[in-house]
Amino acid sequence: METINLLIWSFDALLGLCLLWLAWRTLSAPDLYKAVVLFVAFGLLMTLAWVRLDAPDVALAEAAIGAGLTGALLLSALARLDPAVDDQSIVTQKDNRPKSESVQWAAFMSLILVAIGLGYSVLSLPLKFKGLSPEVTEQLVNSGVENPVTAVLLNFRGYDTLLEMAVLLIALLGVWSTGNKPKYDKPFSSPVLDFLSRLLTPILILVAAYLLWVGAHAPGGAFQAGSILGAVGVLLLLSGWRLQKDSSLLLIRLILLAGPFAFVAMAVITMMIEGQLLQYPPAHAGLLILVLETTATLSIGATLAALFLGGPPHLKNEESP
Amino acid sequence: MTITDYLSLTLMITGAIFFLAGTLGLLRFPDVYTRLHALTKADNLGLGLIITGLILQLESWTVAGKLILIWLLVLLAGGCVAHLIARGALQRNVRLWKR
Amino acid sequence: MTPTLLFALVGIGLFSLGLYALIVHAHLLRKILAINIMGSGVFLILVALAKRTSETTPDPVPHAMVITGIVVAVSATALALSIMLKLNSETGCAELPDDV
Amino acid sequence: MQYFYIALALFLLLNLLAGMWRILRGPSVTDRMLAAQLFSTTSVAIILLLAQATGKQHLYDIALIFALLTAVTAIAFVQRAWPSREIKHDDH
Repeated sequence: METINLLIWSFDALLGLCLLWLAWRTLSAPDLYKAVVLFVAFGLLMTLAWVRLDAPDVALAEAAIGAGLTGALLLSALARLDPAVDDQSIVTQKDNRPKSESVQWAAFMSLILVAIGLGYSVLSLPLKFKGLSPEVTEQLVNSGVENPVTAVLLNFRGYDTLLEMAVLLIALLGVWSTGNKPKYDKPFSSPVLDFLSRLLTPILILVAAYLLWVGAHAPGGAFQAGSILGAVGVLLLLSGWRLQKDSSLLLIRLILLAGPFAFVAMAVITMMIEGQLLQYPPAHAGLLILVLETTATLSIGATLAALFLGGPPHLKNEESP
Repeated sequence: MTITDYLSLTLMITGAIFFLAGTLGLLRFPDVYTRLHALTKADNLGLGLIITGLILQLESWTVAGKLILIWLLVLLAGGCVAHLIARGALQRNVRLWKR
Repeated sequence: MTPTLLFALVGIGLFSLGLYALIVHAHLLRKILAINIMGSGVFLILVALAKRTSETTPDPVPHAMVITGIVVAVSATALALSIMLKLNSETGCAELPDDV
Repeated sequence: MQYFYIALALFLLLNLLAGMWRILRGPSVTDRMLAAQLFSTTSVAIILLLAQATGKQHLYDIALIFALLTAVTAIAFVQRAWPSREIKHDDH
């Protein structure tokens, strides 16, 4: 038993050191491309940390977003920086204008103080603490689902998720209002890429549906499934997929709005029936949560893909020079 | 320890050796193409061996199916990505290593 | 040292590193990465402290908050990158003017 | 056996740490991307081993998502972020 504990402890310690070291290199590497790749690796290791901390729901979300979205977002933003010198833009995107030395020292010293203060406050917390888990366990039977994290997200603190949908929509509106042109890739750039995206897309959609369904009683749920749908969108955009019809433009906008709209409608209805914002009648809670989660999944997926596109989508034939 | 245990132990250790070989190749080989070759082949085989070792220890066949699915997906994605990277490198005139 | 404490301390380290880089570096992409790393540090502290309940089931409320946080972080990153690209196409550089 | 799973996971983590050297050193952008691919395959193996060691079945889903999505970052690199001519050549 002792050896096992020692092994587990050394795994955790090594993982923690790797995380700190990767973060430090990400923030200090002079080449921005290197910083982005290091950050992607950092995200992968964060998933391992969530696994070690018994947070499988968080690990699923981090895996879907860290592997599918963050890297693609950062890499394509890096490629679009400074298009005037397109060939050399990536390799020479250097960040070599640090602040003056006195500012650096002042920042360093005050940050050491901040870290010591935070460390002291964490170490002074009691090692055993119940938190809110007794309350959650007690009310879980009334929530309509068996996975406590889904119960918290969709039932007990449903207003959090309502506001989250609003935040996603606002972020998207912000991106659209910067007036950047959406970036499309050339289709058919490689038969292998075409094959890969055709094969992965249905599997990914199936896995998203599985995670949405399984979220009621095991790790999974709307956010994880939505992130996977977002990654599907990114994959399709990268392999040169475009909208073909006028009606699909409208459809995309409707899907973007469906999640926030469903949440607000549900909030108003439950307010009228039960007298409380997003308090479901326990008999129908499971079904209502599933409906909300499904619309939320679709909206989150569409929003994340649209965020990656970087501008309001338009049709193939409306190509502006 | 039963025979199955020993067998899966052997498989997993061999898998780990393949992972080590892949990393060594990534660190020691002279150009992009050879590194790509070492990484994709060795790591995917290593993962396959570790997964086979794990399957021998499982009781349920559904989980075994999921593990095989994971391996097939990694193989497929790894192979396609390796092709795309190698093709891109050739198109961009990345030099081939010559002795 | 328990894993809880270990990862909470790592989280503090990540937060401080990120904050330092946010102050010191001028390039906006670097600042965006720094904010993301600060966020990861905060998430790590929250989830590590949630594990204090018992060995089997951690407190689900911080987990739910962190999942929300991860999705908000990625959408905020997308917005920030988009604003950075706009600034870049208007002014040709990706740094904010220093008015100290 | 549990002892062995954790030991193997630790070994793979060390392996990953060695691969990090390639991200840091480069020399070309492609090499860094390759090292990131190494990270994802190794992480899948580590997660599977941890799942077996702790007996938590739902961890397989995380490995499945990794297996499905790691291609996306690499495709983003190939399609967008790759300079049309490599500036830095290999120095061997």
